[in-house]
Amino acid sequence: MAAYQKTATVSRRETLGEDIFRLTLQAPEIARHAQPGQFVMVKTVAGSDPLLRRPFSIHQITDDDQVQILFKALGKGTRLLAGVAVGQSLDVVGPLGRGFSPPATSHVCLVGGGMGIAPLFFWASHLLRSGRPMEILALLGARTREELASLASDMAQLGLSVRSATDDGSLGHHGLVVDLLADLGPEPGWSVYACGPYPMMHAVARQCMASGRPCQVSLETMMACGLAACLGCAVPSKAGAGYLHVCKEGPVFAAEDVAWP
Amino acid sequence: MAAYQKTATVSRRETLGEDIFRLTLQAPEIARHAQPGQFVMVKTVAGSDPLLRRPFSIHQITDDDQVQILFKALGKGTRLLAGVAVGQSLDVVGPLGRGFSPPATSHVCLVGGGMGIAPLFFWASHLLRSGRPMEILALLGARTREELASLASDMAQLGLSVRSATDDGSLGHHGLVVDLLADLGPEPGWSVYACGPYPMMHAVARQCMASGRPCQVSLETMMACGLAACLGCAVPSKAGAGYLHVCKEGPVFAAEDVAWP
Amino acid sequence: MAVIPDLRVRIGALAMANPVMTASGTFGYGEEFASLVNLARLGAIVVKGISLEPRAGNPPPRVAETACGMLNAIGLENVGLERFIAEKLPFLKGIHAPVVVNILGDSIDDYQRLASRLQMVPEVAAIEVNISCPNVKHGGVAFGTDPAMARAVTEAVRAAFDRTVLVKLSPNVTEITEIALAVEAGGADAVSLINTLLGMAIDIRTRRPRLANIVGGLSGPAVKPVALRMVWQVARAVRIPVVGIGGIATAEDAIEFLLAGATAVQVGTANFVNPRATEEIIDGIAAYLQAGNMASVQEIIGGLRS
Amino acid sequence: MAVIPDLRVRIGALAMANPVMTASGTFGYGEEFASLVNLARLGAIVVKGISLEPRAGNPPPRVAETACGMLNAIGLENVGLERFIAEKLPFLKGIHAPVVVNILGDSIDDYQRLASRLQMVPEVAAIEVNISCPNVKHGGVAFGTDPAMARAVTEAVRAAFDRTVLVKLSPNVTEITEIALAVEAGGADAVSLINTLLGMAIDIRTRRPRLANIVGGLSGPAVKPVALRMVWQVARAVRIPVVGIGGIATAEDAIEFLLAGATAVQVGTANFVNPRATEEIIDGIAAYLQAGNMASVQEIIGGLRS
Ligand SMILES: Cc1cc2nc3c(=O)[nH]c(=O)nc-3n(C[C@H](O)[C@H](O)[C@H](O)COP(=O)(O)OP(=O)(O)OC[C@H]3O[C@@H](n4cnc5c(N)ncnc54)[C@H](O)[C@@H]3O)c2cc1C
Ligand SMILES: Cc1cc2nc3c(=O)[nH]c(=O)nc-3n(C[C@H](O)[C@H](O)[C@H](O)COP(=O)(O)OP(=O)(O)OC[C@H]3O[C@@H](n4cnc5c(N)ncnc54)[C@H](O)[C@@H]3O)c2cc1C
Ligand SMILES: Cc1cc2nc3c(=O)[nH]c(=O)nc-3n(C[C@H](O)[C@H](O)[C@H](O)COP(=O)(O)O)c2cc1C
Ligand SMILES: Cc1cc2nc3c(=O)[nH]c(=O)nc-3n(C[C@H](O)[C@H](O)[C@H](O)COP(=O)(O)O)c2cc1C
Ligand code: FES
Ligand code: FES
Repeated sequence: MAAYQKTATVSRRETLGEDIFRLTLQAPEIARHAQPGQFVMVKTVAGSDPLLRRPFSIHQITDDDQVQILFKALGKGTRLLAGVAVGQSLDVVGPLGRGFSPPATSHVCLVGGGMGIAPLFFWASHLLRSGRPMEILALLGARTREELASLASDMAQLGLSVRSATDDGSLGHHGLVVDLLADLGPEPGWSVYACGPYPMMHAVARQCMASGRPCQVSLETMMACGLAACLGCAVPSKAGAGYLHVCKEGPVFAAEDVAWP
Repeated sequence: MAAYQKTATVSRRETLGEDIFRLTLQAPEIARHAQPGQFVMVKTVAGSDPLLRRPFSIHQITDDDQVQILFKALGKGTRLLAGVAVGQSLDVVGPLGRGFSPPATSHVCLVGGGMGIAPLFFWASHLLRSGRPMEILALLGARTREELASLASDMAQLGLSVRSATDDGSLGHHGLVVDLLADLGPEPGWSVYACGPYPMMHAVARQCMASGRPCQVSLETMMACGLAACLGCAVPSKAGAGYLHVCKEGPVFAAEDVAWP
Repeated sequence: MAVIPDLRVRIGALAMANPVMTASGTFGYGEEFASLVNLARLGAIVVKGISLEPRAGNPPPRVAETACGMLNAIGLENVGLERFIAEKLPFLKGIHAPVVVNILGDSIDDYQRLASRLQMVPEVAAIEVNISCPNVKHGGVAFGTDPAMARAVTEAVRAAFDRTVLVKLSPNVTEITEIALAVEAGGADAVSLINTLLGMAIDIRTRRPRLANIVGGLSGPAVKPVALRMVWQVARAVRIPVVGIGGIATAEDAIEFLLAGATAVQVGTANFVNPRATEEIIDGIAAYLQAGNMASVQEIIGGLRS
Repeated sequence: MAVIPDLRVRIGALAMANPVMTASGTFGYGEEFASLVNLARLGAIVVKGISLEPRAGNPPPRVAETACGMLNAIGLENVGLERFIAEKLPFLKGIHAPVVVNILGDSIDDYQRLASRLQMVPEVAAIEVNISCPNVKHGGVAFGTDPAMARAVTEAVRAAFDRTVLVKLSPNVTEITEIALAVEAGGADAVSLINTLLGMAIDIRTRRPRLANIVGGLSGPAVKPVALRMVWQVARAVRIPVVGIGGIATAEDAIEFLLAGATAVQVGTANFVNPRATEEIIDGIAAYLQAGNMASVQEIIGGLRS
């Protein structure tokens, strides 16, 4: 899998809610080789503080081969990124990692929590374009309507059925997005793709494994390189005493390959 | 001498030549306490790379109590400063150090080389406003017309006689600004104030000391604090084996107090 | 939540209103920061290292910037003991924060004489013995890297000074706990660490070292991980209090050191970058305790979970 | 000015096209960077440390960011010697840059067995003996901090391997020159330094160490001043070549190490931050030599003026 290191001009900057930003980057080589579920490593500042690149899922590839990332300004690096203006450029490495594998069933359920929603856009578009007849349902969760509203409506615009859940009940179900999985009913023919906070993915994985539904999860860890070189991104593997590497065998894993606590 | 640490909004940003910038900062407490020849310490970035503040002479205090600095984008810190936009703010500490002492004579000659011209504006304005009858001549040097032209015309606008020298002869005398000192003639009643590259100040100091003219120089060194705390800014003192501290006893010194090589 | 947390800590007989001190050589003699910091709020002020006789220090350049850090080779420039007492102490008396005098010498006798004289100056709340500065060619370096010598210096100061004695350790050693234990055995009330790491920088344009002294001491955020590791190691090895130093610039940094086992912290290079750092750190520790519903800073000292 | 400077250097029998190598553990087994770097241009590739048996490494979190640096406690995860030879070496054979294998063991016997086996693999141009990694509880730590043990490991590898042997030193010692001299006496063709500084970081929200292993190795720009100082000290003390490592991210950084006396340099953490770093450094050294009208990199090695 070829990766590219590119100086990408920011062609668009959107604010999608408090502290939530979408940047569109001109990096055609990365765009053309990207697979849904892969990520990019972005340098957030010219100097060495913060030192390391930050990983972001590829949120979407636009029709004109631009790369989008969606993120929340949380800490040092993401706050710096949030301050980048249109016309400035960022050093980006990608596409990296292994993305989503195609569903074995005709019913697909995407479960996204918080910024975990980011890669589901690229994946949903890809599935829709594949031309295979299938039903796609997106279950999206966040803390508040503020955080979720514009993402949920963008997702609906792609042509998916969307159900929302918020912690404060301000949009959709008042509670966890995992609760919405119950709506799938007893039908086993769903392939589930989950991306979000660890406890959410754990809950989704547990339910799917219990009900025999194939489930893929996109994991996050601390990463120094994203290039399979530092071996920093280890997560315990189900098989034996070893580890999986999020940037190399992941970030997308089959739920049953991961050693859940 | 009271110093202030202030978050100063940049109210104006001017480009005065290739890589030469003038920033106007809203820091009224610093402005009101500033003396000509003093400096400020500016943090050029929010993070720790580069770590230390950068010293800049107070270039001018505007009529509405704003502080101006004039600088050349040379290295990391000054390049970052050059990129600061109007409306952004900078953390500034000042005013610091000891500035120029009043002339004992009625003829005043200001000698500035490169960015050493910066503090001479504030000093010239101050002298002109003092109401004392005196003749002020400014000898200004730089590498090229590009670097010097707008500074020289701004200085002339203050109402001073200005003579220029450039290394490439593109403006005024083709050669060193020190050569222009010869124009002062044998008249001993000149007080000389010099600020610029070390070799220039050394030459001016030597000539003045030889001809018995009082001369003050504004020295630069590496500085960590600007607050007389780190003792990093030492320059050899004429008296004994000790050192002078640029941020405390200086940056302006009587030429005869400094141990020239 | 409305309760104001108790920030008080003790180091030997030295009672401090909060655990935030200034680090020697980075805060002058206090006066330099009087217009920028409310000095009365400081846990303690540690002044620039004092020797028996005045020292002129090293030729310039004395400082250089490095990635997230700085190098210094000041060469222990100071006004000497008697001028310190006559000229600098009167100001410090008035500020209502305890004064800690950092001392340095070339021999055990030097240290003992410094301590004896300071014993006679009641305004001095504590002595911090600098056995670690990498800038002096004799004495300093060896004392800080040899357990027996470190202990001997400590004993000499202990014998001459009956208030709090802190001994400040050099990080340029294989086993920091060995030195800390020696100093504890020598009667120190506390250890403070770290002093600077020995480093170097070169100007490739001139091909010369950036410091006239060639090598100098590295400080600032760059050294924090090393300092924190040593503080954690030492706090587990000794029974006396540990004062954490090295790259502390924010309340978060200070809290890391307290969790690792430090009873107090010193703020050094950060004073240059943000003169208000000490006050911001005091406020930040209080806010952290309040947010966690903790009544006292004692609840976090050594509170690392693992 | 039009002359292309000669960048070639030698380390023992190892001839390199230029002095820029990759540092062990930061460049995988080469393949990981194949699409980002022209591997054929590298002076040499040093691969991730290899042990006799595969190792799973430490539990996560294994890395943490610090000011201008990072901490790692990977725990020497590696595929083991035989899988390295079978699975990783074939790719490396094809790239036309010399391959240096970094080895680590728990006993002198381990090191000797690694060296004996690699002696039979002609594609291995050199061995770099890691006696310094701070992440293993046994062997590693002690070898790197004790001159006699460091020498013994060197002798064992030297006896088993007749091509170039580099020994990689730990910076966590009081006197780095003492270890370097011991290793030289043991028959090393060169010393490489520094490995990581032992450090720590704490998450004040969870009150836990940021690394599962609690402590880890500090690398990146933050450590450069310490590394440069040690390289300068060692280059003056030994007669064998020195390979400089620690925080090198730009050609300017590399040139500082060469001026300080390093014959070659290794680029580590910078590969994570800027995968193109090694190539940019090679180009930058050439440009510096050209700008100074120098025909060969030899003109700057050890060229510090003072
Ligand atoms: C494969 C992958 C894909 C990701 N995709 C997205 C995305 O599409 N949108 C999004 O908003 N976020 C995404 N993240 C998380 C994102 O990388 C972190 O939020 C970001 O690195 C935080 O950087 P910071 O400097 O703002 O935070 P810091 O100030 O460094 O830390 C703030 C918090 O973020 C955590 N964090 C820091 N660095 C990382 C890291 N490298 N990986 C994971 N967590 C980290 C810290 O533990 C801390 O809790 C992804 C992470 C991974 C591993
Ligand atoms: C009292 C004083 C007043 C000054 N006034 C002005 C002014 O009005 N306008 C102006 O353009 N410059 C002024 N300078 C110089 C200015 O501080 C430096 O150009 C600036 O710090 C360089 O920062 P940098 O990060 O861009 O350069 P760096 O990348 O750090 O280094 C570039 C070059 O600048 C030199 N330098 C770096 N830091 C300092 C420092 N703290 N002091 C002196 N030299 C340094 C370095 O040795 C190097 O040669 C003044 C310096 C002093 C001490
Ligand atoms: C400019 C400077 C001067 C210093 N002088 C002394 C000194 O006189 N005595 C001493 O014990 N430590 C001295 N130190 C070391 C500091 O007190 C402190 O231990 C070290 O800088 C690490 O802390 P920091 O990273 O917060 O600066 C000095 C440090 C600096 C930067
Ligand atoms: C993630 C990581 C893994 C490392 N693994 C090894 C190793 O296996 N063997 C070794 O000798 N050094 C190892 N090192 C140390 C580096 O080779 C190098 O000596 C050190 O990081 C300092 O250089 P730098 O600042 O350029 O990274 C590792 C460093 C890092 C950051
Ligand atoms: S992040 Fe470095 S190996 Fe995965
Ligand atoms: S710059 Fe710190 S004392 Fe002058």
